[in-house]
This record gives sequence, C-alpha cells and structure tokens, in this order.
Amino acid sequence: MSSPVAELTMIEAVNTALQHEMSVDENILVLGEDVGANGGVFRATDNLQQRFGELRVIDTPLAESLISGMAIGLAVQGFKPVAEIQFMGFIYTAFDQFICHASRMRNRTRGRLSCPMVLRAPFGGGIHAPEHHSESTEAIFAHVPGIRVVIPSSPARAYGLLLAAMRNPDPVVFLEPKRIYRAQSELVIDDGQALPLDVCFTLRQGSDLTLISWGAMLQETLQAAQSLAQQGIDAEVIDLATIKPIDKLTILESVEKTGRCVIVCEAAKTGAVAAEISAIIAEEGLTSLLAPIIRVSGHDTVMPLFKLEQYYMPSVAQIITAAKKVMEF
Amino acid sequence: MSSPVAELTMIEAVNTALQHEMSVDENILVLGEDVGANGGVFRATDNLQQRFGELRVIDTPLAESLISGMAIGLAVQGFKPVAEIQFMGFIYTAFDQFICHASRMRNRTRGRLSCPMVLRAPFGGGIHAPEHHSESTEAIFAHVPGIRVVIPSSPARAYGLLLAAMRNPDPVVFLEPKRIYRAQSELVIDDGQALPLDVCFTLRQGSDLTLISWGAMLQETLQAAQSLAQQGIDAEVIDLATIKPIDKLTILESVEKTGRCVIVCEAAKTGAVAAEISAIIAEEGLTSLLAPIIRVSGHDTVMPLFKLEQYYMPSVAQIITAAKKVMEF
Amino acid sequence: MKEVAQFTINYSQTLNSTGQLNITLDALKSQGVSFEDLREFYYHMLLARTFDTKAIALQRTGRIGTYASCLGQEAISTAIGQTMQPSDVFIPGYRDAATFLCRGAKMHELLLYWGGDERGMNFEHNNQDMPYNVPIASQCCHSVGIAYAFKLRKQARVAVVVCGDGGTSEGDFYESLNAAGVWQLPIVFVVINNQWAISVPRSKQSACETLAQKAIAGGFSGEQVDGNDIVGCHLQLSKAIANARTGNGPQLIEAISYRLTDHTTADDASRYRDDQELADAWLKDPLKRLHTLLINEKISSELELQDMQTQCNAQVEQSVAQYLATPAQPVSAIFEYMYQEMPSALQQQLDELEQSLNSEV
Amino acid sequence: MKEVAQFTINYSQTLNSTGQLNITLDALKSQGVSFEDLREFYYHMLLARTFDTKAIALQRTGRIGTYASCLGQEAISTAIGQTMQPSDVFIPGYRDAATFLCRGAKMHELLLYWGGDERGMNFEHNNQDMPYNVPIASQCCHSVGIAYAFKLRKQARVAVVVCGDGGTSEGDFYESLNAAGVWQLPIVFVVINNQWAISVPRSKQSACETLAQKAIAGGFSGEQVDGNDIVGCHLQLSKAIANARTGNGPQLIEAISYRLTDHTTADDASRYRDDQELADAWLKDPLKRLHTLLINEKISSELELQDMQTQCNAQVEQSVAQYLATPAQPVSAIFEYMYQEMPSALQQQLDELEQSLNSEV
Ligand SMILES: Cc1ncc(C[n+]2csc(CCOP(=O)(O)OP(=O)(O)O)c2C)c(N)n1
Ligand SMILES: Cc1ncc(C[n+]2csc(CCOP(=O)(O)OP(=O)(O)O)c2C)c(N)n1
Ligand SMILES: [Mg+2]
Ligand SMILES: [Mg+2]
Repeated sequence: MSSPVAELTMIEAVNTALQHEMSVDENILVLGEDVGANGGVFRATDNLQQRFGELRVIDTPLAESLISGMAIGLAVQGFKPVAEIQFMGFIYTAFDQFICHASRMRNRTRGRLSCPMVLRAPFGGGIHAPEHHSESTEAIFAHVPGIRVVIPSSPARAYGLLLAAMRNPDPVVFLEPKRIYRAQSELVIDDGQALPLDVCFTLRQGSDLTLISWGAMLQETLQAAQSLAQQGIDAEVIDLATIKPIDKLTILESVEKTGRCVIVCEAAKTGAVAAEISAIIAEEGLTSLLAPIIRVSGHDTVMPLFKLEQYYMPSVAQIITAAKKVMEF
Repeated sequence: MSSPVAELTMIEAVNTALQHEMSVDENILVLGEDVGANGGVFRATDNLQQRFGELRVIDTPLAESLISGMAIGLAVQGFKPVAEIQFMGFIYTAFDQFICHASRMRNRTRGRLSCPMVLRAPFGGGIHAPEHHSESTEAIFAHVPGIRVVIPSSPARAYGLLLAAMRNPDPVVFLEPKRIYRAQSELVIDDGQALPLDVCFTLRQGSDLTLISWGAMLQETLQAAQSLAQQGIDAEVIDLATIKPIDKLTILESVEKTGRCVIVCEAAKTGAVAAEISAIIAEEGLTSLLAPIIRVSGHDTVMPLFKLEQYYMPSVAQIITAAKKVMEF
Repeated sequence: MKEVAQFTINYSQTLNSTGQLNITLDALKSQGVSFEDLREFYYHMLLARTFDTKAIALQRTGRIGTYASCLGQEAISTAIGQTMQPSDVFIPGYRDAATFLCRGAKMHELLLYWGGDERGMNFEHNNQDMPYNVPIASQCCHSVGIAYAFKLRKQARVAVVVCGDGGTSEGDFYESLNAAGVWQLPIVFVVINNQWAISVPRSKQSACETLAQKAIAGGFSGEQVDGNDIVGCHLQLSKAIANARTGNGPQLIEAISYRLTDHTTADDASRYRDDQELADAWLKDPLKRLHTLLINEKISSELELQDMQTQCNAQVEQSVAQYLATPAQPVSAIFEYMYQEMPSALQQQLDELEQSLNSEV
Repeated sequence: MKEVAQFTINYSQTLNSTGQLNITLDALKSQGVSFEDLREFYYHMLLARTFDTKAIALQRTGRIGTYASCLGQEAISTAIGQTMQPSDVFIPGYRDAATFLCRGAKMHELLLYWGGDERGMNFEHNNQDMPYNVPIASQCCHSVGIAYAFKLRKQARVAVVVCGDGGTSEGDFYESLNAAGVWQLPIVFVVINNQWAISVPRSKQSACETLAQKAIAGGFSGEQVDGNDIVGCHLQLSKAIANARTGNGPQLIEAISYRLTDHTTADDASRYRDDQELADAWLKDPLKRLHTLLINEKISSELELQDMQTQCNAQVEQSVAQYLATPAQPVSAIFEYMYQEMPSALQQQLDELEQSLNSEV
C-alpha cells in the first residue's frame, strides 16, 4: 500500500500529522479552544472532531491553565494529549502547570508517572495580527529542564517533527511559525515517518560562514544566503529545529568549518535562544571563531502594533549586513 | 539629624528599605500572602502592618495572578505597589499579568498610563526547602522587554537597590537570594540613599580573569577568588546586580582588561542569564578573549529534593576548576 | 442536615424585544430616565452601529486590521457608558467600542488602535479608563487594584469591568471576584454573555444555569438582565453602580445578548453556527426595539431618527478621514515608551535600526 | 424581575464533638458502617497522629526537612482514604499523610519524601495516585484530566482531589470546577477548611458564607460537613463518590476542620493566632470524639484502644528505622529521571559533575 503524497502547506501538514497519529494511536487526544467544530482558528485541527468524535477532540472552556493541567492528568493516565494554545501570547497562564508539573512528573515520582504530552501553539509575528498575537517567547520554554521544544520550518518538517513529538515519552512544546503556515506548499509523504528530535537540519551547505535560525526566520535567512552567494559568500544555513535540547554537535562542527556565525531570531534580543547558541560556541568552540558572533534579532521592545511591525522583524538586509560584517572582520 | 546606622542582615535591610520608603512615600503599598500579621514567611515585611495599617499592608487571598494583576491596577492609579510572591516557585501564575500588562502599559497607551510596581520574591536554593522553594528562573524575566530585574547580593545593596526599585517609574522584579537572607550582617545606613539600577558592582579588582555572578552565588565566587589569589591568580569579581537591562560596559571593560571570563550562576544552564552575558562578550568583546567563556551553573535538571541539593549548586571547587581552565588555556 | 446558605438569581427585562415597556413611562421617569435619555440612548447605539459597520468595511478594504464587532451588543455596552460617571474607571475587553465612545474616546482613536497604531489608546480626553485588553479576563484583576485605590483614597468612584461568557472560565475572573468580595470593593462586573466564545457555545463553556451565579463564589450577588434592553440595563446598572459607590460592595451583572456577526473579521461563524439561531437572534435586536418604543410613544419622529442616522454617518465619515490623514509614527516610537527613560542598551538597538534603515535607502 | 435559579448549601454532622451520634448505631449499620469500620477509622486516625507526631520530632532533630502536619484533620483525611476504592485516584496537596497511608503508601516512603528524597513518591504499591503537590490548587486541573480519562475509557472510577481553604482562592481551583461541571466528570472536590492559610484566616480568604458554595460557580452542588466527624465525612463522601461513579457528575465537599498546630515546622502560628482559638479547637478533636463513642458504646475497650496505640507506635518506629537505613541515591539520580532517555547534553553535564566530584576526593 503506498502512502498518500500531496502538496501541503505547513498548516495542512500539521493537520495531516494529527490525523495520521490519531488514526494509528487511539490514545492521542486533541484539546483546546475552538479545536472542534471550528477546526482551530488556523484550521490545524480541521475535520478532526468530525472524524474522531467529540470525546477525542475536545473543545475546552476558555482556560489555558486548565488546558495545560488537564493534559497532565490525561498524560499520567496513559493518554497522549495534544493541547493547543490558540496563540503563544496566551501561553503564559499555561506555563505554570508546564514548568511545575509536566516537566517534573517523571522526576518527582522516579519514573512511576510520566507526562507524554504535546503543547502546540502558533507563534511569531509578521501577519499584522492584534496585540499578543505575535509572540516569540520560545526562550522561556527552552530554559525549563525536562521538556523538549521543537519548531518546524517547512511543511515536511512540520509533519515529521510533530509525529516525533506525539511519540515522545516526555512533554514537548511544539511551536508553529504561523507566518509561514500557508507561505508555501511542498510534497509531503504521509507515511508516518517521524523526524529525529535531537538534530539540527543543515538546509544549505557552505564554507564561509554559518547562519543559524529556526521557524519562519529561515525564509529571510535562506534568502540572505542566496543573495550572499551571488556576492561570492558561501553561507551554511542551519535550521535549529529542536530548540531544546540543542544539537550542539552540528552547530560546533559547522562553526569549526566556517569560523563565522550569525544567528537570526525573531524574539527580543536579550535572553533569546540566540544567546544560548552563542554561549555554546563561546564555551566549546571559541577557537574556531574568526569573528564575533552576531545576533540579528528582534529588539528588546514589545512587538509593536502592526503599522510598525516590519521594523521589528529582522530583515534580509540586516542578515546580509551582519554576514558581511563577520566576513570582513 | 543623623541617619540610623545598624548591623543588618539582608532580610533586615529589605525590611528597613520598605519601612523607609513607606514612611516617606504614602503611595507605597505592600501586598501579598502573609505579609501582614505574619510579616512574611521570611519576615521581610515584619512590623509593617502594625506601623502602616491594614489598608497599606495587605494580606491578599491566595492567588498570585490576582496579586500581580491587582498591583497593576494600583499602579495605573498612581500607587506604587510592592507585591510579594512568597517563593519564586509560585511566580509563574503571576507572570502572565506581568508580561502581558505590567511591562506593556506605558507602551500600549503611549505613556498615558504606566506601571511603577515592584514584584518581590525570594529565590534560589541551598536552604533545604521543599520542592518549588528553590527556583532560580530569573532568565525568564530577563527576556521580558519593558521591565527591570534586580538581584542584590549584600544587605547594603539590598537596601539601596530596593529603594531604587521602589522609586523607579517602570515595573521591577526584585529577586532576593534567600540563602543569604541571614548569612551575614553589615553596616547599613538608613539614609534613604538609593543605588543605581544600571550598573554592575565590581566587588574585587583583578587583572587575570573576570568572574561574573549575582545573588547568593557571589559568596562562592568571592571565596573562589580568594582561593585563586592564594594561588597567584588575580580575579576580578563583578556583581551583575541589575540583570535587566544589563550593564554591558562594565562587563566588556573588565573582559577587555583580563581577557578571560567565567560566569557563575545557579540557574539551569540552558538559557540562563549567563548565556546572555556570554553572548554579549562574543558579540561585542570577542577580540578581548584569550580563552573560552565558561559557565559554571546549575544543571539542566530540576533542583533535586534536598538530600542531593548540594550536588546541584555550583561549588567553590567548580569555580576554581573553571578559572584555572581558562587561565591555562 | 441543616441549611446554612441560600441564594437566588433574578432576571429582569424592562423593554422587551417587540419594543414594549413593562413599566409606564411615568414610572420610568420617576426612576430618572427622561425622554431625552431615551433619545440619547438611541443615538449612542446608532452611532456605535454606524461606527461598527464602517470599521468592518475598513477592514475589508485593508484600512484597518482585524476588528471585533459589537453588533448586537449595543444596548449593554451603551448602557455602561451612559450610566457610569466620568470619574469612574472603565476596564474593557476588546469588543467595547460602544462604551468607549460614550466615555469620550474619539472614533479616530479607536480606528488608530484597530489600524495598528498604539496612539489610539492614548486618549485625548485623557481620563483613566483602561485600554483595550486582549488576554481574556486578565482585566478583571486590574479592576481589583483600581477599586482598591478608590477605597484607599476614600473616593466615591466605581470600577466597571466587562468580560464575555468565555471570560468567565478563566482563573483571573474568579480570583478577582473573590478578592472584590473580600475587600467589598466598588466594582461592577459585567459579563456580556453573547452566547459564543468564538466557536464555543455558552452551553459548552459552563454547566452553570446562569453566569450570574458565578458571583456566589465571590460572596456577593449576581443577576441577569436582558442585555439587549437598554432601559433595563441602565436601570440595573444604575442600582449596582450606586451600591458600589456607597460602599455596599461589588456586584455582577450578566447581560444576556447575542453576537450578531463573526467573532472578528478573521472569523467565519458559518463554520460552527446555525443560520436559524442567528436569524432568531436578530428578532431581539436592541436598536429595533428602542426605535419602536421611540416611535410608538411619539418620543421621536421617524424624521428625527433619520436625522440621527445622518448625523452618525457624518461623524463617522469625518473620523475616518481624520484617521486616514494621521501621519505614521516614526520608527523610534517602537522604543520610546518601553521605559520612562530609555536604557542605553535599548538606545543602541534603536541607533542600529535607524542606521540600517538609512543604509537601505 | 423573575427568579431563574436557586441554590442551597447544607451542613451535616453525625458524630458531634462530645462523641454523640445523631443517628442510631443500627441506622449507621444500615448505611454500611459496621463496628469494625469504626474501629478501623480509629486505628487509621491514630496511626496518622502517631506518624505525624513522629515526623515533627524527626524534623526537630534534623532527620527530615520541613513537614506539614495533619494534626486535627485526621477525620476527613482518613475518611477520604477509607471511602475511596483502590482503583480510584487520589490527588493530594501536601498535608495528606493520613489519606496516603490509608491508600497503601508506606510510611517510610512518606518519610523519604519529607526527608528530601524523590523515591518517596515512587510508591511501592504502585497505584496511580498522584504525588504530593506543593503549588496550591494546581492539582485540581490534574483531577480534571484524570477524571476525563476515566470517562473516556468508560471506567467506573472516581478522582478525589483535595485542597485547603486558601486553595479556593486560586484560579486553577475554579477553572477545574467549571470544567468538571461542563463534562460532568467523576470528581469529588474536597476542600479541607482548616480555617487558616498560613497566617491568613478564613474570613480574609473569601467573603463567601461557605466555601461549599464555590461549587455553584461550576454548575454543580456543594455541601459542608463537619470535617472532624469521621462518620459524617464517610457518609457524605460515600454518597458523593457513588454519585460520581454512577455518572452523576462532580460534587464539592467542604470539610470544616481546624489546623491544630503550626502551618509547617517552619512556621510559628503564635505570631498571628490566638491561644484561645486554638484551645477551643482542641475541644473538637476528631480522635477524642470517636474514642468516646467507641468506649461509650462498648465497641472497643480501653485496653483494645491502648493496644492500638502500641501497634501504631511499633509500626511508626519500624518505618522510621527503615527510612533511616535507606542508602542515599547516587548523584546520577538527579539526571536520570528528567527524560525517559537522557539527552547527550545532559549526559555531558552528569559526566562533568561526576568528574569534578571525583577530583575533589
Ligand atoms: C487568554 C486568552 N486566551 C485566548 C484568547 C483568544 N480569544 C480571543 S477572543 C476569544 C473568545 C472570547 O469569548 P468571550 O469571552 O465570550 O468574549 P466575546 O469574544 O464573545 O465577546 C478567544 C478564545 C485570548 N484573547 N486570550
Ligand atoms: C501557588 C502557591 N502559592 C503559595 C504557596 C505557599 N504556601 C504554602 S501553603 C500556603 C497556604 C495554604 O493554605 P490552605 O490552602 O488553606 O491549605 P493548608 O495549608 O491550610 O492545608 C501557602 C500560601 C504555595 N505552596 N503555592
Ligand atoms: Mg462571548
Ligand atoms: Mg487552610
């Protein structure tokens, strides 16, 4: 029997992964606000309730801490809840349950109970959304011991990484870059093949410098790499993908090869995941470095309302400037 | 009239600063769980309710989001609430209000409303406390735009920095290293002199390497520096103190002088504030570096229950080892 | 077994959906509602609806961003705005244009906000009303602090905070009710039950017979009112606000209404909502019933009401023009309001941004 | 104005503070409570108190860390443990040693936990009970998920979750009540109202006449019971648990009790609490009243009860010995349970730690 192959957008790939896993594993449950009849405000859960019923695809009351905490209760009972937080801007009230319990249940009970759950949320800016709908606070989760944080950057990776997240025995925060939910389609084979949760993806081989990014910002990063190539600068582009734990090896090897690194991230600069990557290199790969590590990131400001949003988001031009700066160093 | 001078522990210095400011500024209010008759579980607010009354020193219901959100309401009305979260492990439900509103009110209203509030919490491990009573998650706050994060490391600095926090026109998270609440006394002059909120304190001049830390870990850091001095290694010790915004200048100047840097922090390694400091140096001070930047920090694990707690906390020996490693590089 | 506490929840309606009052006009007058008040109610509801219609049109043509319509909720939202005193503080959610306009906010300010410009919340009339609040129910906690401030300063002011039916499921809502009860604060909680929280119907949001009864968990009283009946809304709000003002503590009013359109312009309610339900809800339209009353009781003539519409149109058009003519904020505005004084690290980021923008030119 | 909903809260007591039953022993028997049950109740309460006394002594001598005593709450806590079925799931706070012991947890396990060793929550009897839960009221949300799991699997199981009077102020408590109502889940919420949340008295925690009425905000019923009356607690819990088990949805029981000692061993209640209040509360001691009943009704003899105490002492002493003889965990235990499989970066940290410890030796 051949597996279905289709041109899918990222949001469709998410939906396909959910459908796949729900159909092969009856312990998968989906819960959240508007995930049922409405199929999620971005349609990630479209058709799931029709197909798998109201008991397995659960419209919850409007309460994020409840969603997160209820998922913990389901998980300790052997279900694999996939909980959706409608936007990352509303994830903070779910954070307490996640850091206090989901991430600790296995350790607290010495393995007697565990928390195989996925907390999904669309994140990031660039879609002219209202306030609180453009957050990129993945760094907050990346600091929490005992969990995984995963961010896909293409439809195929969304499919494979979400499958892996659902099969993972520990809690996973799965953040979906909503700016590219529908930006492009690509061939996705719905064969149930998961991707690994512990390696970066090298999207472009290069020898002159290493560009590291994740999620939607890889669009600009890849564009910058292309533009740099035309100017004779050969950039390696790494999709971090698994934000926690970080695949240090791939990063260190790349920087060892290139000697130069620019990290591109949308989050507010101070304390973003880019800082951790930079610190890893400064700690374990310093001697490789031929130039400072530049972070091209969001400002230490609130994401402005959308009239000025474009000035918050890192641009291709800024990435190119940074790349040239490290090349000329 | 001369100012009272006394040998105070840090917890007494906190109390003295609160008393001072409440007596000179009637807009200062104190609120939280058990801050009234009980004077706080660590006695930070001892005697305040007796002196300033139940209306200004408010025992709240047991609800952290309420405490944080209510403080916002008080602040926009012109009061200066000093809200206590009993332990940092219970601050996460207060985080949503803080990141969504306290940090944004000025920006959201273009200055029409603002949020001059202080969120105090004891933090850190090492006192054999139950689960959730030993958190060091200052990095989570350090990532939030629009706020200040301050951590004192001595009684006198606790007094001066807390005064500054209460006079600051923007929201401040003030984290108190409870392990050293009563570790030592020092002379504190209760003269209402605030300390600046935008500079590090250099606690020890040195030329060979820079040790950066904050809060309770400065105890071990200073001990290590002393021990290193006996071995002929002259360490500069910097108390970060203002975790956000970070005083980059002092750090970069020190590293320029020494060429070597070890950062000591209690928090789980990945994504801790140490990463940001390291990234700043790798970005703006790389050419100063003669050796990798080592982070001596907590593990990427939950703080264990207290029987194994000592193996979580960075030790003097580990700091010395790291220092020697960068010296021998 | 002994009974230790007993509670009841009442429902009230004064102007029914066919435009009939269940009290006489004289009785109404004796409760302080004059013909002029009724005409003003109508004007403000009409203005809100005209604004709302325009805002949706502006969104469709890309002049503003996502917009949350108040279509169908004009009665309760106007009643709040018309019943509060200027010195009271209004603590909104995001569907409250009607109230904001009554409170003195300028239409072009609201358009600026929905058009993605923070200046919209820097009200010119500069009262202390809170800005639009997007994270559901979080505003309830602010109302506790604001009302506590009134109490502490011995001011006879009231905080009026609104949230939706969905909002009553959030922890912040309950924590606030409970705290308001403890300190007997001058807060009126208005739950605008428009039957839907995006796609989730009221029946799936809570097993409670009424949302008004949530107040019982805070230790104070709650009541239901027909939220499409501006007369009843005004009367019940008047009592609750007066009680709060005179130190009798908080109260909760559940205003039963209906969301007559999509959740926001980004939503498509046809995916989850029955056409018939919507059609039935239109029969309870708050504007139509007051229109009927004004005409039937000869409080206004058809001509006068048409005139009102013309005035509303003109006011809206003028505001739209003012909005569209507002020059953009400089890029530095992203940075300038983060702190009272900009920290040097932030100044550095602003400098870098301006430099990079200049070099692109 | 029409009444649309009405609620009442009842209080019940069966064994009063002087040890008198308000029903006959025969009636009690017909409700399924035998003499043997009463003796067992007493034994478990006595065991809890003996354990508790010992735990405090162990803390004072540095053998365990901070401990949260259940002194005074033995009746409700034992009733929960003795009324639940083994296959039900108990979701505790931190003051629930009495219930845990009835459920089959080993004393030395509880001592391990309070002694700072995670193995204490890896119960040997290995049921699905949740571990001690420190962040107040957060456990309520877990009970929703656990009960939802029962419902989904069509299992006739019940989740029993406890929290304190202080816990009823937390958002998680209410969010859970509301959700339990929506799905009519098999949950019994037990609020152990011991009148204090550390230093905050019940009267400052909420303006509610009863905490039982909080259930009204979840759309289901709540009741008060004398929490020091193990007979009444058992009877009311039996009904609530049976209702939940048979698909009749959630229920809330407020057990009125009193914290007869400091909040924890780290607290000093004399700073904020009246001696007289404490002395009065001792008159309602749950053990004494059952003791009186057993003797007066000749269900047990004094000798038998003394014998029980001897047994309890022996059991506690043996457990303490077992606890003290338990070898420490290796340092690697800090790392081994963070993930099912240790990520390489974590392994690196463990290696570094072990290396540094070895080099210190
Ligand atoms: C904390 C939070 N969670 C989720 C959302 C996304 N969201 C926006 S409106 C809405 C439904 C709100 O329903 P209700 O409270 O009934 O108000 P209404 O929109 O009907 O006026 C949701 C889930 C949000 N804004 N805030
Ligand atoms: C979320 C949270 N906030 C604060 C604390 C600190 N704390 C521990 S116990 C307690 C009081 C709890 O009172 P109550 O709910 O009545 O339970 P009791 O201790 O009386 O059994 C507080 C404030 C905590 N553990 N969790
Ligand atoms: Mg609604
Ligand atoms: Mg209590």
